[in-house]
Amino acid sequence: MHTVLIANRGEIALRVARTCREMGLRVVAIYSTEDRDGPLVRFADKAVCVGPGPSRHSYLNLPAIMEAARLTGADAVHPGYGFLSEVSDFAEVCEASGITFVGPPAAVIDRLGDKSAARAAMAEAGLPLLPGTIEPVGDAEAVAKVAAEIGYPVIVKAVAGGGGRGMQVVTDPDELPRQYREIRCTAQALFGDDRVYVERYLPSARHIEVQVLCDRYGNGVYLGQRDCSVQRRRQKIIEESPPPGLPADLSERIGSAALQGVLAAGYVGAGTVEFLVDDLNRFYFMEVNCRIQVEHPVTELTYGIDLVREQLRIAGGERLDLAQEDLVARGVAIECRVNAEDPARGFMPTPGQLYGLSLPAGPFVRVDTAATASGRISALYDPLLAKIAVWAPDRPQALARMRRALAEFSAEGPGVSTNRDFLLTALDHPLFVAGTHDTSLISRLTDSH
Amino acid sequence: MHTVLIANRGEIALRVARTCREMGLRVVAIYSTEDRDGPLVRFADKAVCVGPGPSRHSYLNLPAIMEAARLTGADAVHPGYGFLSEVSDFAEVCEASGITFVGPPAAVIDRLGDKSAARAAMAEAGLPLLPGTIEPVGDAEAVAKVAAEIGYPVIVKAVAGGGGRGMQVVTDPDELPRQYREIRCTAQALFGDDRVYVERYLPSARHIEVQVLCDRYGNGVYLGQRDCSVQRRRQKIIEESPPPGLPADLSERIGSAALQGVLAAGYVGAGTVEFLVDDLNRFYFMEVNCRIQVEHPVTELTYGIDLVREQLRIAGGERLDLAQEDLVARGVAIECRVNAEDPARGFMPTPGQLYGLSLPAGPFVRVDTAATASGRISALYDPLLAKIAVWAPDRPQALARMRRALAEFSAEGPGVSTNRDFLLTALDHPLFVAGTHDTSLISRLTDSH
Amino acid sequence: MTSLMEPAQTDTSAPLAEALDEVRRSAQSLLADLGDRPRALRIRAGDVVVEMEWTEQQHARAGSAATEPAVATVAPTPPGEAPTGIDICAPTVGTFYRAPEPDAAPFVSEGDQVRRGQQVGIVEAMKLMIPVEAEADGRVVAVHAADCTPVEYGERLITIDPTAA
Amino acid sequence: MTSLMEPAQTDTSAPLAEALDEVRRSAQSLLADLGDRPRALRIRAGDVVVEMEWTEQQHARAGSAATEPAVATVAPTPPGEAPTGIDICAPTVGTFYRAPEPDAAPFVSEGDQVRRGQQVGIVEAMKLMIPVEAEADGRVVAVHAADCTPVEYGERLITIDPTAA
Repeated sequence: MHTVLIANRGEIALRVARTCREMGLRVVAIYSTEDRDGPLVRFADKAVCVGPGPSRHSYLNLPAIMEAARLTGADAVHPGYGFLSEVSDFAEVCEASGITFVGPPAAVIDRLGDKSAARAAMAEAGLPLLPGTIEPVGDAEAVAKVAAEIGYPVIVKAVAGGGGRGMQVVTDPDELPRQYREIRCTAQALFGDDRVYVERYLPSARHIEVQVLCDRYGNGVYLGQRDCSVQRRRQKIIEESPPPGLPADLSERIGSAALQGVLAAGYVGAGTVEFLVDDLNRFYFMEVNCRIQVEHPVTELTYGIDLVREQLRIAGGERLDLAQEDLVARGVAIECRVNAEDPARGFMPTPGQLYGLSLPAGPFVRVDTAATASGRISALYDPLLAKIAVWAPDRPQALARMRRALAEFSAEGPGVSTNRDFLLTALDHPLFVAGTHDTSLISRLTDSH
Repeated sequence: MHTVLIANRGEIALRVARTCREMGLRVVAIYSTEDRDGPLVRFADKAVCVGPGPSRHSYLNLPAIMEAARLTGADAVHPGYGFLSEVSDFAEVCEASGITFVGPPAAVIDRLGDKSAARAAMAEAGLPLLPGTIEPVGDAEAVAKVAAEIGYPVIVKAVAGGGGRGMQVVTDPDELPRQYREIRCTAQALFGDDRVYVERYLPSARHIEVQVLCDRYGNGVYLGQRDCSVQRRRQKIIEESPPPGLPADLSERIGSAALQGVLAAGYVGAGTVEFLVDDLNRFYFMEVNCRIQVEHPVTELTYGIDLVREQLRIAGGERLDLAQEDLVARGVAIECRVNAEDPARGFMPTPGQLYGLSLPAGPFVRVDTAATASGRISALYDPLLAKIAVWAPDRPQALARMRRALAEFSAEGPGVSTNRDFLLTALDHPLFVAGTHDTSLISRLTDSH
Repeated sequence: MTSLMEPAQTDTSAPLAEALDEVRRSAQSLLADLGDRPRALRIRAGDVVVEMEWTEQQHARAGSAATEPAVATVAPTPPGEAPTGIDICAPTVGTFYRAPEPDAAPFVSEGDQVRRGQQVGIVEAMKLMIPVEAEADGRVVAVHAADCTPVEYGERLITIDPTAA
Repeated sequence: MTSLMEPAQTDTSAPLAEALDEVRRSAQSLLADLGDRPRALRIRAGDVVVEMEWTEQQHARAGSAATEPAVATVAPTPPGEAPTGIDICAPTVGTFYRAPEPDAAPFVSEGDQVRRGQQVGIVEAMKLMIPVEAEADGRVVAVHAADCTPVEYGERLITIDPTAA
C-alpha cells in the first residue's frame, strides 16, 4: 500500500490524511468544486476534482472516484464516514479493480447494512435483541399484532436505515396505520427499500456503543464503550468514553458480546456495535456501523491508539498487534460536535461565509476540523464545524476542561450561528453532570425552552 | 484562592490561564504595551497594563505587578517561567503581602538559585556531583589548580547563573586566565554577581532532568525524566519523555535521588532537577529549576497530569493526591520549540509582523502558542513562536507524528523565518533517530553546514 | 456607486508591504493591459484587497459595448490563462482523447470552425466513452488538454470564440 | 472630492503606522499610473483600509488636469476620543488621586490653566506617592480618571490643550 485516495471531505478526510502522512503513505484527495479552497486540497500530495458541489455528483459519484483512483495510481481507498463508506458496491468495485478498500468486505457491509439480516446474525451470535421482529413485517396489521404482544410504544424501523434515519415511534395504536404508511414511504424515498421491522421502543435508554477492531485472520479486540446518549433529532452531539457509571462487569459483557457478534459476521477493520442499555442495565443490540465513527477520537484519547492507523494496517493485511488484556483505558474523554446550526430554530443548519474562527487549544484538548477563518460552511453538506474533544484523569476535570474549551470557540460570519451555547447548557444539565442522563436529555432541554 | 494574577506573557501565560479557568479561578493578566493585542488580554477576566515594552519596566517591574495584584484583588500569583519566576524577592514580597506565590518559598529559591549553595545542599543529600569545586573559586590560579586535578576540559560557571547562561568551557590551560576574566565580567553583567565555580566539562553527555512535585507537608513524587540533550547555544530545542534507552533502574535511581534532594531542601511546588548522564550511565547533579519548565508538556502527555493544576493545588495548601507507585508513564512524547530565528545566521532572532500562521493539529498533537496569524513577534522578548508536542505509543510513531506536525507549521511575515526546517533536520539525524544522541548533536549539524 | 466597498475579511491585520506591492503591481499591470476600463476592479491577496470602480459614462467612453460584467473580480486563476471565449470543460474525471481512435485525425484543431453540439473530444471514465461537444458555434482558439491525458472534473479542454462563428 | 482613510481597528502601535504609509504610497502609485480617475478606490492591508471616491464633476475635471488627489493620512485613534490635546498618562499601575489629601481641593479641574511641570495629580503604587505633572503649558480640557480609582500604566488621566496656554 503506497497511495491512499480519501473518498471523503471535511474534518474526517483531513484526519485520515494526517495518519496516512505519518505512515509514509501518499495522499490523494478528491474534492467537489464547492471544496476547491479547502485545507485538504492543500494538504494532499495530489488532489482531483471529481464533480460539482452536490454529493451525488461528487462524493457519491462512484465512477468518477474510481477513475480518480486509477489516474492517480491509488492502491487503496479510505471512505471515511457517511458518503460511500457503507455502500457495498464501492467496496466491491474497489476489490474488483485491485484497490484495497479500507473497511470490511462488500459481503459483510451488505449483510450488516440490512438491519433485518444484521439482527438475525447477531441474535444467532448470542446478542440480546429488543423484543420485536427479525424478519420484515408486511402490513400494518402484522405490526399491530407484534405491538400488542410486546407493548407500546414500539418503533418501526427501515431495514435499510441506520445512523438515526428511517424510524418512527408509535405510541398510539390508532395512529399506527398512518404512521406505518409514512415510514414505508420515507424508507422507500431515502433508501430505495421500503421494508420495515418493529421492536420495543425505549424512550429513555442509554446509547452505548462498542469500538471493535478485527484483522483479516479472525483476530479481534474491543476498545471499551462510548456513551452517545446526548442526541438531537437522533444525531449525536456529545460523546463520552468510558460511559459514566457503567459497571465494569457490564462493560466487559457488552464488549465481549459485541466482539463475538462481529467476529461471527466475518468483520474486518474498525467497526462499531451500537446497543441500548435500559435502566436495569439490560443491553440490547441495535446496529453495526461498518466504518470509522465521527466520535472515534474519544476512544483514541482514552486508549492512546490511532484507530485510522489500525484501519490502514488491517487493510494492508497486517495482523492486529493489540491484545485484549493489554488494552487499558485511561481517564475520561468527551467530544462535542460544534455544528453551524441554530438550536432555537429546530437545529436548522446555518451555512455561510466565515470571517472569523477561534479554535480552542491547550493541554489535553483536540480539535478536528476542516474549517478555516476565511472558509465557507457549505449548505450542501453536513453542518459539522468542529469536533472538540478533551481528555482528563476524571470526569469532573473533563467537564471543566470541555467548558473551558467550548468557551474558547467562536465562529463568525453573516447568518452563521452555532450550537456552542446549547452544548454548554447540555453539559451543565444536572443529569449530565451526574452522569445519569439518557437519550431523553436533549428533549428535556428543548421542551423546557 | 480565587483570583490568580499571571506574572508572565506569551504561551506560558495563556497555558496557565487555561488551567486557572478550568479550576474556576479568576484570571488576571498583566501585559506590556507591546502585548496589548495579545490573546491573553482577551482571554483574561481582567487585564492590567503594567508598563512599556522592555521587560525591566513591565514583566520585571515588581512594584507595578504587586500593585496590579492589589488593585485587582488577586490572592495568588503564578510567575510562569523566566522573568520573576526565580526571583526570591518576588516570592518574599508576595508572602509579605498575603498573596500566595505559586512556587517554592523565597528561602528555597534563594538557596537553590545560588548554584554553589545548591551543589552543597545536593551533595549533602547524597546526589553525585561532577568533579570540581563546591565553593566559589577566587582567582584564575585556583581554577588552574582544580583543572589540573580533574583534567581538561573544565567548565567555569556563574554561581548565580542557570538556564544555559553564564558559563564558559575551558579546553586550553593557556586560555584559562583570559576566559576566567571574561566569565566573571559576564556573570557580573548578567546577574550582578561575579562569583564562579568550576567543574569537569562533559562535551557529549546527555541532559536528563527529573520533574518533581512536592506539597507543603513534606510529600513528594517524581514524574519520570525528560531528555533535553538537543540544544542550540545551550538552549533546549527538542525535549522528550521518557529519555530514549534510559534503563529502568537508572531512571528510578535518578528519580529517587532528585526527589530526595529537593525534599531535603524543603522544596514546595513543581520543580526540575537537571543532571548530566555520561556514556557509562553515571549521572551528575547540575541544577534545580524552581519553576514550571518550558518543556513540561512532554511530562503532561506521558503521565496524563496537568502540572499547572498540581502547582495551584499545592500553592493552595492541598496535599499531593498522587502516589509514586501509581505514576505510570504511557508512550513517548516529544516537544519541538519553534522559534522565530534564523539557524543559518547563528540562530539570530527574526522578529516581525506576521500575516500568516498555520498551526498543526490532529490526533495526539498539542500546540502551545500565543502567536496569531495577524500578530507580531516582538523583538523585546524570547523568539519562541510555538511549542509543538506530540504523543504516540512508541518512539518511531512519535517521530513520524512530529515530522508530520512540523510540516503543517508555517509562519509568514516580512523578515520572519523559523527554525522549523532545522528541527526537521535534527529529528532526521541518524543519532537522534537511534536515540543515541547527546548534547553535541546540534554542533554536529551546524558544523557540517 | 454600487455596494462593493466591503472588506472580504476583518480578522487579520498586517502591514503586508510585500503583499501589498504585489497586489498594486498586479492592479497596475491589469489596468495597463486592459483596452478599456472596467466599471469595477477588485483584487485581494490574503489580507490585501484592492477594489476600483469607474462611472458608467467613463466606462462608455473607454470601452465599446458595455456587455462586460459590472464587477470584475480578479480571483486566483491558473497561470497561463490567456484567450477569452467559451471554455469546454471535462464533464467528469477521466482520460481525454482528441481523436475517435489512436491513429485518427483529431476531432478539432485550433482555427477550426465548430457548430453547437459537434463532438470535439472524448473523456473516458471507467471504460465509458463520454463525448465532449461544443456548447456554441464558434472557432476553436485553444486546445488545452493534450491527447490521452488525465483530466479532472471541470478542467478546461478547449476554448471556442463564439464571436468568430 | 471626498477622500478618507480609516483604520478598521484601533491599534496605536508602530507597525500600523508603517502599514498606513505603505497603503498611502500604494494608492498614490496606483493613481499616478492611471490616465484617468476612477470614481472610487479602496485599498486595505490587514487593518488598514484606503477608500477614495470622486464626484462626477471632480472626476470630469481630473480627466484632463491629472492632479494628485489629496490623500489624507489619519493616524488611528482610540474610540471615544473627543478633545484633541496633550494627554497626561499614568506613569505606572496604581491609585490615582486628584488631590494631595482626602479633603483637600483637587490639584486641577477642567478649565484651569497649568504650567509645564506643575503637579496635576498623584499615582500611588506600593505606598509610593508618584507625582503626576503637566508636560506642557495649557488649559485642562478633561480629567478622565476619577479620584481614588485604580489606573493602569499608560492610562489617560488628564488632557491639556496647549494652544490655550
